[in-house]
Amino acid sequence: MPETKTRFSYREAVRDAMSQAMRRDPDVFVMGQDIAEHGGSQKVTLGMLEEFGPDRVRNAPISEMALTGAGIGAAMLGMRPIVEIMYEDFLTLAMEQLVNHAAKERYMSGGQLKVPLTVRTQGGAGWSSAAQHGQQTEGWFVGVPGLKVVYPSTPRDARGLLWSSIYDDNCVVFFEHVQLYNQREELPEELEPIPLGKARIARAGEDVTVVATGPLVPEALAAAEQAEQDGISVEVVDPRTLQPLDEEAILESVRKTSRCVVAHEAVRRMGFGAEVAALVQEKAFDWLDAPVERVGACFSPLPFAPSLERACIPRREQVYAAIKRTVGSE
Amino acid sequence: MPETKTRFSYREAVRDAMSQAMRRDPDVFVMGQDIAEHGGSQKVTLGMLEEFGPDRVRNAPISEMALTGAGIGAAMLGMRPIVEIMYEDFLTLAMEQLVNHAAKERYMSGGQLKVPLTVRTQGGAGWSSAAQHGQQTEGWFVGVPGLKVVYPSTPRDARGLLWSSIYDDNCVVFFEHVQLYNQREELPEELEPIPLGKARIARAGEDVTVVATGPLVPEALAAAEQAEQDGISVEVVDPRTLQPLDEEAILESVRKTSRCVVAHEAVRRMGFGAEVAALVQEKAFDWLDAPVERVGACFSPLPFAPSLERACIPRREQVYAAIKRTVGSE
Amino acid sequence: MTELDFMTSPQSGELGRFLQQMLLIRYFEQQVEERYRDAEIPGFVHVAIGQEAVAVGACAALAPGDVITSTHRSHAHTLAKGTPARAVMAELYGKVEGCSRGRGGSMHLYDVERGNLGSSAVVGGALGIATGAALAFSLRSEPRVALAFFGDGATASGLFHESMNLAQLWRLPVVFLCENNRWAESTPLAQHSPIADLTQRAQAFGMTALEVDGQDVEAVYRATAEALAHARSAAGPVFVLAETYRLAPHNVGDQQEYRDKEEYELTRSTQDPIAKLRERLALSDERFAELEREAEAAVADAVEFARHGTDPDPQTLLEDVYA
Amino acid sequence: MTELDFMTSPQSGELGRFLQQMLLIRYFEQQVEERYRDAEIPGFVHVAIGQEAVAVGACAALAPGDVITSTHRSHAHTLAKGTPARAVMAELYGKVEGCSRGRGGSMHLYDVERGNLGSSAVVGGALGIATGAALAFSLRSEPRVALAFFGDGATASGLFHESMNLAQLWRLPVVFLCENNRWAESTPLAQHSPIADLTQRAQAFGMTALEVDGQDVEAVYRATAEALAHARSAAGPVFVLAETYRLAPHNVGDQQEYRDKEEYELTRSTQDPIAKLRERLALSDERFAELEREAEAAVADAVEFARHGTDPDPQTLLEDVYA
Ligand SMILES: Cc1ncc(C[n+]2csc(CCOP(=O)(O)OP(=O)(O)O)c2C)c(N)n1
Ligand SMILES: Cc1ncc(C[n+]2csc(CCOP(=O)(O)OP(=O)(O)O)c2C)c(N)n1
Ligand SMILES: [Mg+2]
Ligand SMILES: [Mg+2]
Repeated sequence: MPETKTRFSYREAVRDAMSQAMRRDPDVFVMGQDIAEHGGSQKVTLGMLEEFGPDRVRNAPISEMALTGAGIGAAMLGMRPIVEIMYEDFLTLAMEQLVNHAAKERYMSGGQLKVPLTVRTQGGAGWSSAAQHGQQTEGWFVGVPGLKVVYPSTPRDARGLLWSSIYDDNCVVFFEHVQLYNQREELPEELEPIPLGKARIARAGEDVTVVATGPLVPEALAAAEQAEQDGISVEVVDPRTLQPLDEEAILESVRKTSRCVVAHEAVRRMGFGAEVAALVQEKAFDWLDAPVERVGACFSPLPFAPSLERACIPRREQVYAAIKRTVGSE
Repeated sequence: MPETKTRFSYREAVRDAMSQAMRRDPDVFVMGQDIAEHGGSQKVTLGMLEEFGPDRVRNAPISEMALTGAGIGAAMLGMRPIVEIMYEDFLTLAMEQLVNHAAKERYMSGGQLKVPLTVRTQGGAGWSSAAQHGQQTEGWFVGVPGLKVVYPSTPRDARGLLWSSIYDDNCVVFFEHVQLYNQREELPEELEPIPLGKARIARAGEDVTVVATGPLVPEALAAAEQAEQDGISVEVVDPRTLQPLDEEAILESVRKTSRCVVAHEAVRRMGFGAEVAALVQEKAFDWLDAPVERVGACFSPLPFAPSLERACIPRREQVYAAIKRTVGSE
Repeated sequence: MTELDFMTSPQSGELGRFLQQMLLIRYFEQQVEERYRDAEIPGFVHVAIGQEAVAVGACAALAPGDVITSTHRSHAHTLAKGTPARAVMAELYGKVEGCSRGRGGSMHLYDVERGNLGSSAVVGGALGIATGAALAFSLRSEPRVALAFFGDGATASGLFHESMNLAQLWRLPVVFLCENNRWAESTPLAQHSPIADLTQRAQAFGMTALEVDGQDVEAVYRATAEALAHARSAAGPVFVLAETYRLAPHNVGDQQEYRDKEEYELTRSTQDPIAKLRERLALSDERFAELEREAEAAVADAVEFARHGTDPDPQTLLEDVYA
Repeated sequence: MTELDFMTSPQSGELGRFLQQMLLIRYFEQQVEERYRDAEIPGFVHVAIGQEAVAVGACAALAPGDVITSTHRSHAHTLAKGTPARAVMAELYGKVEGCSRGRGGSMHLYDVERGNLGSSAVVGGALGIATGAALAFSLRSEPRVALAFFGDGATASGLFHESMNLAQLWRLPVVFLCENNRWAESTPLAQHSPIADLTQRAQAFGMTALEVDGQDVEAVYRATAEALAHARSAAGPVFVLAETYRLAPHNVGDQQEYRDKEEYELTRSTQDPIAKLRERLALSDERFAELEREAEAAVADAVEFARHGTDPDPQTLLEDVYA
């Protein structure tokens, strides 16, 4: 009997994971600004108010700190709250609660507490949203022991990983990217959970490994197509979970290809790519035939003008160029 | 005529830079919690109230966000405020103001504004201050375009770099370490400004470069002594300014030694060392005879119990072990 | 608070000027909506239709040397503070000729020379900055005041509270001007505030509060002048609550599915500050039409100017990251 | 608020129990000062000498199932909530037998089974958490209340304001219990708050507020019981302002150079909640001495227990980073 498949957008996939969890489990609820009638600034929660009512799809004041704190408190009591932070730029407001509390309550209590909180957020550049509505901030959280960090690039991963995040007993910061919401993919009706901490080989190849996250995954795939024309076989690894990181998947790929490029939309300096590059050279030094190249945004706040923004954020051309340089070198 | 020299502690050196600037310049003032009669939680501002009065040594409520914001606003009007954040763990509260405003106002305004604000803070482990009073957070700020990040390890550097930070026209986040406050050094009465962005070779050597920051500088020097007994010559580079980073000084050293260890008290994952390792393998790949090793804290919140804290944070033994491994390999 | 004296009342000619400015803003915003829908303006934009009287009345009361901070809904404040429509429109188009050299866009308008310290797209984000500007004035004993515009939604943010507390504690010359349009994006006041009268927020700090009809430009002018005088005299900050209406969607593109259609139409037809001022001034239809044409022409000129502006050169990408 | 009925008054035997608890806390804290000075206790510690009546009165009013959050000054709250002195002292010594298994220390005491969700060493840091616990109770329709302890200093923090607003907006069963000892570390109330009456803070949200003499344990008990009943009946949160005194330095080691010596000595001699309760109960000297000896012995036992506790094995360093 063939399973039913439906085309899901990334947006719908996120919504479906939340809705399925909420149908099954009264402990799951979502709160955030403008998520009720309005369906959220990116319409991710559209229709959920009607199904679940205003108690479980809670419209909230502009109080990112208290909302995150309330999520932590409810999670400590055994609920599985989802807090939506409208733009990841505003995670800066929740930083204290996430770093000093969500990440540490379990440890500080000697294991008495769990904080099964999911903080969903979105952001990203490419539409002139300017300096306070488009920066990528995932790197900060990767270095905070006690937090998990998830960043899916496909509808399937978004749905399966969000489910696992909701049911993870730790605080997960879950990054969505505005440019991915309309990506579509056929998915079975039945939700397939995807375990946290497992990378996905988005494309198999032999000559160079591209470790890419978020919108850079489709960009890397496009760059890989282009490189194939030049006879270069590219493997694209999408970690999907940045913490815990599937180091083995990355290292295995690099041990095969001997070359590595890491690509994300965040600023290059101190971006997640720094960690990947450091790790790869540490653990696969003898395999590397070229330095690990990092592709990321330029070192400036995000400019508004399209002409500048285009020049600042990395897309397939930059990945392609890095592939060529890496393969070309020695 | 020999110049007068006095023994300055790191604490006194910080105080001296502020006081000299405040004597010279009515636009410089300092605000923070308990900095007046109390002299600050670490007594850095002790005596300054008496000299400069309560307007310029401003005791403040527990409002890290607004204090930072007020510092930005006063700086935009041309003053040179110093905001003291009592523990760097509480920078999490000021994150929004620092990242979205202090770092970006100049860029977003197309160059109309300057934000000559210095945010001084301190922290660090080694005294069972536990998970919310001892983590190292400098890495977050290194990746934020528009911010400068300074982290001195000696009284001389603390004084000279704080002066330059106060007079820099950008927002500088200035990290002090609690374990360094009583370090002493002879300094001339006359303040010697030290330019931001210039590393210091803390010890010259031939066989391996240790890039160390903050308390890991004296620890690295001690490890270097020990390694010397084994016939290993260690060069210790203290970047002092983490952003802008003196890449050339690091690369020059590594091109000489062909081996590199990077050491800080922050958690290893996503720490500043990731950036240094990524950079060194990118720009000195052909010189490297061994992978860049990273020394940093373990991946956990800071534990309270001394037995655990000792096991978590890196000191000279870990640097020494990394030196040995690095030199031993191939 | 002292009684208003003659100096703080607008002169007779002033009201006419207010009308001109409000018309300019209205036409400007309407053009922005259209240019945005035609995809000429990138990013996303919030127009201030319905709130023109607050911007114009408040800015008119400022003295030279006073400064403002603004919000995501910043066009009206910026125009009212004197930045030419050309420079504002060019900024929305992302051009070098824009008031932020194309780096800021709609939510980040700056004109420091004219005392506009810029707008924060983070709700509440500029309230500490305004407080800090006032601290600078206080430390330098300058008779200047900082005025922060913000919405009702911002009063839920922690920074609002911390800044109000700090300003009152230190008796800083700052005016907190809350434009209560009763909406925070799709969230009605009752869903983000447990109290209906937002002046209670000021009581938590013992701060002087004034309430004013934000659709009456003269009232806004008077109240702001009073607040400024209070702050300037070192008597401490003032919270001004301007009751106003958002006669447009939250941002262009917002379908307002959350808003009652009839209420919306009724509000639009009864709460237009321009219609109110026109009535008050008893202008002839001709005179009013003439003013409309003037405003329309100025905005058309601004659009043309913006369209012919220069895209920033990618070579200049890293300029002004640091001073 | 309804009038207090018999149920919310402590029974006659209760006051005696309160005295015992307060004495236990007092001796505990005095031992902590000494053990800290002798470098037996690592890190840094804040004792609650002078504030015993708040902790004891408030915790006594809680029902089983209610939860608390605490602060950097957490020993008294934790003891009053029922955690044995041995477990608290062992935690201060960093031992596995401690109430946080040695991972937390003085500023991070937890006892989740007994309803203590832990203490935040970040001032104000637990106020959102208490609000969230109350949200869980509300969503699950459980008749439970969360009570958050915090100091006057915390009322300047943004999170305090955001949490108060959220709790009132959503009518959550949470009691915000402010221990106003008039000091935030070295900063007197007048240097961090522009208002002297902190119940005004609650007015900003239309929240019910109660003021109580924090040196009178019975009054604290009654007020807390009243607040809890209000919150439990789904009538919304309550702000309780307990006026109290810090009869010790901010933390052990603090020289209090900022505090008037005479004021301090006078306060110590006139505002001791234990002396007040003793007088109220008209205890004989012998009976009081006996109670003192009991408390002393319990604390001595706790110290011995802690001294003989187990240092956490470094092999367990990474346990409980993740669930
Ligand atoms: C800290 C923060 N949270 C959320 C947003 C998204 N957002 C933009 S405008 C807005 C509503 C603001 O309401 P109000 O302050 O009343 O201003 P108005 O839009 O009514 O002018 C929201 C929630 C934001 N920009 N900043
Ligand atoms: C956010 C934050 N800022 C500063 C501190 C340093 N600090 C610890 S306790 C304290 C004073 C707190 O005063 P209050 O809330 O009144 O509590 P009390 O000490 O009087 O019990 C300060 C400033 C901190 N722990 N957290
Ligand atoms: Mg509004
Ligand atoms: Mg206090």
